[in-house]
Amino acid sequence: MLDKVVFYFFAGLAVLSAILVVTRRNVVHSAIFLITALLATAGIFLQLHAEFLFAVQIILYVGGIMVLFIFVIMLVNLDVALHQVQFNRQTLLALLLTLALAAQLGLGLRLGRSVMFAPARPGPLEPNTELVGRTLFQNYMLPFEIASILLLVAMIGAVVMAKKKV
Amino acid sequence: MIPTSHYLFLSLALFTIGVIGVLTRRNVIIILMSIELILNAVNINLIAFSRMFGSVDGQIFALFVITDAAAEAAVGLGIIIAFFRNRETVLADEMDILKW
Amino acid sequence: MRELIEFFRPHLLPLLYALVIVAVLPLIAGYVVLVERKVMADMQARLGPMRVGPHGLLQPIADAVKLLLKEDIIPENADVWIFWLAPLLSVTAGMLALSALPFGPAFQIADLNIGLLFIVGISSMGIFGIVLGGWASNSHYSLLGALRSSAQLVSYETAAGMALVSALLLAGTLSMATIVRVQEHKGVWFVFVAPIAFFTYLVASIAETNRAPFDLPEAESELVAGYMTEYSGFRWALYFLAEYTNMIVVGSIATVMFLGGWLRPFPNVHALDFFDYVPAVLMLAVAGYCLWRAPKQPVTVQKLFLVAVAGLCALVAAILAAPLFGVPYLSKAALHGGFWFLLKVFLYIYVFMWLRFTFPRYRFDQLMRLGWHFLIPVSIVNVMGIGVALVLHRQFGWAKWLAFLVTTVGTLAVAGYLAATDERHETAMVGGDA
Amino acid sequence: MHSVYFLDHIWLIPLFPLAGAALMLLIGRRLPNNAVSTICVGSVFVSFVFALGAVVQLFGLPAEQRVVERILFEWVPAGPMHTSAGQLVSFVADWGFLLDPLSSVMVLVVTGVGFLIHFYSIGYMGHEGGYYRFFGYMNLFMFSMLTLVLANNMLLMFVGWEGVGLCSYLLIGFYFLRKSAADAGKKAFLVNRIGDAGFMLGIFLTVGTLGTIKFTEFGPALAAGHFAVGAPVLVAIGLLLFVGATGKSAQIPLYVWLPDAMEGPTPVSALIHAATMVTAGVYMVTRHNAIYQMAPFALEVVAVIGALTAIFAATMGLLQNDIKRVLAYSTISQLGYMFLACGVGAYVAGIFHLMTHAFFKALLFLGSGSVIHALSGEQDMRKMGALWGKIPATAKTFVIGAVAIAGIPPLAGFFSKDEILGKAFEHSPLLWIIGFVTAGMTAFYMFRLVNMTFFGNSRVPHDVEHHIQESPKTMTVPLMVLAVLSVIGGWIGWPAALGGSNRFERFLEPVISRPMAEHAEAAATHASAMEYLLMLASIAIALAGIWLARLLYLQRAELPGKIAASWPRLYKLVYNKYYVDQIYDAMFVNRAKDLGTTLGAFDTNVIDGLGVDGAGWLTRFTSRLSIWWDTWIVDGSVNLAARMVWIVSFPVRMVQTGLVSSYALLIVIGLLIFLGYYLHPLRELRTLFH
Repeated sequence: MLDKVVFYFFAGLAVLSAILVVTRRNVVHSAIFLITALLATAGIFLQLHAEFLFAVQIILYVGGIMVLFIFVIMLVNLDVALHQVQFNRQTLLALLLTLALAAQLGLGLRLGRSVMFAPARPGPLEPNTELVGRTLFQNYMLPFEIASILLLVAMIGAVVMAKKKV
Repeated sequence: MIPTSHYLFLSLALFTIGVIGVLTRRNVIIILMSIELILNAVNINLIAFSRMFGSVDGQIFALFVITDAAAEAAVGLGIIIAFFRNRETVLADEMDILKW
Repeated sequence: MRELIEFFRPHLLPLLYALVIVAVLPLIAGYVVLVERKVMADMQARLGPMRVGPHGLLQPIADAVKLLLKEDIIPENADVWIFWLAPLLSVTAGMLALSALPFGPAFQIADLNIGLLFIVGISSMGIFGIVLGGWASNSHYSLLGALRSSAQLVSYETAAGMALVSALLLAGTLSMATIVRVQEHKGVWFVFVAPIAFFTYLVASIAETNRAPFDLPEAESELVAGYMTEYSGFRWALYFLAEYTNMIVVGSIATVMFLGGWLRPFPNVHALDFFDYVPAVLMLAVAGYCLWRAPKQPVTVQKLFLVAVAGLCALVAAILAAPLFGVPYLSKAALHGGFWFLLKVFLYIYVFMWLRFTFPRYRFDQLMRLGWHFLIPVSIVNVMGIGVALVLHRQFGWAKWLAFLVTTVGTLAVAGYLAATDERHETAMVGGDA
Repeated sequence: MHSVYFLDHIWLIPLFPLAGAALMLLIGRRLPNNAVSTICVGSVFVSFVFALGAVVQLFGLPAEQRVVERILFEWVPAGPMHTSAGQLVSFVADWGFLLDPLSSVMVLVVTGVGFLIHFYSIGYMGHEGGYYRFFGYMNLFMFSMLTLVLANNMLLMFVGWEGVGLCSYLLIGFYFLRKSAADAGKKAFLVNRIGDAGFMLGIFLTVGTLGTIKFTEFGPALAAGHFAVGAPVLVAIGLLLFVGATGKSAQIPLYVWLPDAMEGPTPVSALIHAATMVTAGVYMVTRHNAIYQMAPFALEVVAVIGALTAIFAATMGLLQNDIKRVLAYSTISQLGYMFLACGVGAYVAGIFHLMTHAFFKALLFLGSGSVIHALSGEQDMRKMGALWGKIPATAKTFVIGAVAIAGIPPLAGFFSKDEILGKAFEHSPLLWIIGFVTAGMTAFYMFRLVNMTFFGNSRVPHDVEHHIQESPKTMTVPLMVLAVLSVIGGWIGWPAALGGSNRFERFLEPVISRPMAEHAEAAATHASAMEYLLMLASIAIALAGIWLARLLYLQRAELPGKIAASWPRLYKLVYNKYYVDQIYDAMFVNRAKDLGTTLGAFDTNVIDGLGVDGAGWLTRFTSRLSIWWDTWIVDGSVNLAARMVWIVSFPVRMVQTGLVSSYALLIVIGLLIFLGYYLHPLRELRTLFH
């Protein structure tokens, strides 16, 4: 009962703020709505008993990435950008195509109902954090290292690109 | 209990919105944000399935996805700053140097 | 109706705690401000607020009233609703963070099993309050302050997180209460095991709360009041509240992680049980001091007020002393735990004040260099060091103290090296842009 | 058997001056003057010592083997070749040195007099700029001259020959800031070129004819070649070599450079243009006497040219007023004497006169240099006079020199000159008469010079007058030494007629080949009475000349003007040196200039105009063509291809917008298609049914 309330609340919040993200004229507003969307997603994670992911979502996405975004937005803050056309020429076409895509995916989901409608059964995922930790550092050691290398590369690349004189 | 498909439809919705954002907006920053939305949709899928199959691997992949998102955000924003420093603009359809 | 109550029953106590916190926190914050002004006055050899109430004891309330009654100004073409939202965000973040903190063995809203992560994440959301507020008020001072604070916070969060991770390694759990229990069980506060981590966290937390000597986002001499230049009245009060809440939060975190939470010193040494009397005696002493000062007050009202305060203190003392005499329904652990916890937090905050009035402000590039070139590497090395120490202790069976001594010394050596190179860098960088 | 160290090391003799020269010309600028003089004079002195030692050891050898040849290395190796006479010989030119009586005389003269003159130069050049340069050139000259003298073949001799030419050019032009000096240098060099050309042709012809250029092999080669006496090829060789000699030794017609060469410093005039270099011609002719003996006509030419030069130069010397020019002309005429001697086959007499002349003419030049030094650079005799008391050492030595050259016994000049005259008389009385007159003139102009310089009343301008003083020891000592030499120098050739035994002649015997020895013998036997007569005659005419000079320039100083007035034409003619320079200018120099201008015009008009510009125009034309080709054909085809591609690629370009968004849109479309394939309802039904 509470479960359902939480889920639908967060889902609605997520979708709503997602729509606002792509429609707002002001970039900062979009960022804020993205934050709310992310928080809603985090809530959904929590509702799925993925506490660790919830925390990571908040710390990394909300506390890290979004701060970066807002930082950059303020760096490149252009008042002219507010008065420009916000949508490009292919908007209508894109809209149609994307909706078609969505329809196809929905169709796929419907066709897959036999599998898909199985209820999420309460898995033996407790305690979540320890479990994630063990799996990560035992079964997924190599991908973990690769991911860290990816982060390192990204960091160096960002530094190099953001330097004054490249 | 909430059937998994609801999560899937949710993520489908988020995904669609994100794609629309990527395809239609001119502001590169918003395009990046839309990409983040898409990634979130993916995460929701992953975690929903991990919940459904009662295995934690999906969460691991969600972790990797988030890592990716972080890297992509860092690099993308770096590119944006560099580009802005050169061209005084953040509009995607003014970045047409790909066609020389 | 009934099932609704049934549904809410498990959540009743937490709700109560939450109400208490939300109600008391502003008061505490106000009195922390008073204490800060008094300390400042003391350090600057003057009296500080003396007018409102005896020794200015009522000053915070007066300030609060003034702030509430002030006109609420929203600057022209500011982004209204973000302007309205931002302070709320800050305060909310701070208070949410409090919700996972154990003020005592019993006094905790929710003992999350990812408590620490939760707190870190939530408090990291506090940035948005500052940044958005600075941006929304559409003023260059504010924007600069916001940018500075966001950069500063992002930079120092890493160091703080690393410091906490090293404590986590020792505790082996994320739940705050459990961390404290681990310290009790091991019979040692982690500050003694991982002093470098504690030091790192101290510095990083000062920076995270934008306090001197890292208070560049609100450097009066440079940008009038930083991100809250355009704020006034109640919103400004909210920001202030948020700042002090954050101080309390970081203090609490430090207390839990390093200073053994609600534990009294040497909880397992029964030879030192007389420490149990300290709280009551302390409160009695305060009461006595008030009584002694009472006749010296100019006005009768103030005399009476002081006497009342003395009575209150005596009452508290009695409550604290009661469990020792086996009074039922009053668990010693709970009461004394809260006392010790708050004592430690206030000591921590006192250190903040002390530093604030002692050190001059940093330049921004110095701040950044300190963060990136010194603190972060040191904290990372420290994490590795503690890991190594644990391995040495568990796999190779070294004596615990030896292992930690070795690694700590090694980390110190690295820190020294870093400091030296950073010195050279500093001298080389003079005049260069940060 | 006594040691032959010096003989083995004759090659060292030219080496010391070379070292000195190298030092001077490389690092001399940094050396202090005294170091410079020590090194250079020292090097010359050392080579003099070596030369002396070598000669003494040569004397030690028995007469028939007094030919020492030391070959350093094979210089010009060349394969076997056919001479014009047809026999096969292997030609080779070594870097080798030859010491025989002839070259030993020369080497002693060169090193000895050279050393004295170097010593003198220390004082004379004391305060001149370019001190090190001067001594460097001098040493270089010594090296070249010694190479010339000691060479054992014509080619090496030619090397020395050119070397001395170069040094003379450098030293004449020593004051190269003075245009006259520079011109004089150029003149000397160019005139010498003509002679050198002759010499080279001579060498070539010799090689072609005899197949060898080694002096020691001339006799055998000639013998082997079965040449008839007076064979035209030998005559040609002789004449060509003599052309070279006239160039170097300033004989008619190539004497014109020598008077101008007086522009150089006096020691240079003394060393190069009196004592050593100019006599190289005589030495060369003597060296090739073997060939000349086979070519009587060439000898005749040599004799006649020599005689004519002698009297001609003497007449020019009569009226000169520049003290050094007088000496220069006298040098020319004395050289004429020597050639006369060679021409009449009296090589020994020629060399003898060469030696004595080296002594007294060097003495005279140095003396005049001392006079000029004393008069602070004055060279005009009309501004001199009455210096006898003021610079006694110079005056006395100078007078000794004058007496010697005038041919008064028992001084050196008498013996040599008298021997030449005797030989000339035997050959033909006409030549004798010319020489006889010349001797008189010589005496006359020498004493004219002496009188005008040292006696009579002083015509020295006052500002110069009161700081006349005697030259330093470094200058006077060489003067005295040379004076002594020019007194006793002739005694080694004391004629048999005067009861002497002509040691000098016998010493030189082995070098001289005599095909016509027999009638020379006859002459020697019959003519003793005649000889006394000739001696008396020459002494008499010398005294007459002296008396005349005294009469004209001391007692009755107005006479010369009168005489000049009485024959104005002749006077002008002689005074202007017969306009020879002007004639040469008109005949050769200007013609050469005209040729140059014509060639220049040819260059500008034909070569540049037609050749270069034409080629340029042609290039431009062709390039225009190729430009047209490139633009229209090559580029045109490329552009065509590009345009075609452009047209064809039109639909593709519609897709390729370069905009990220559109690419993303394409991705979506692709996704649509794939999903449309996989999610096709029929597929789905199929899956549902089983």
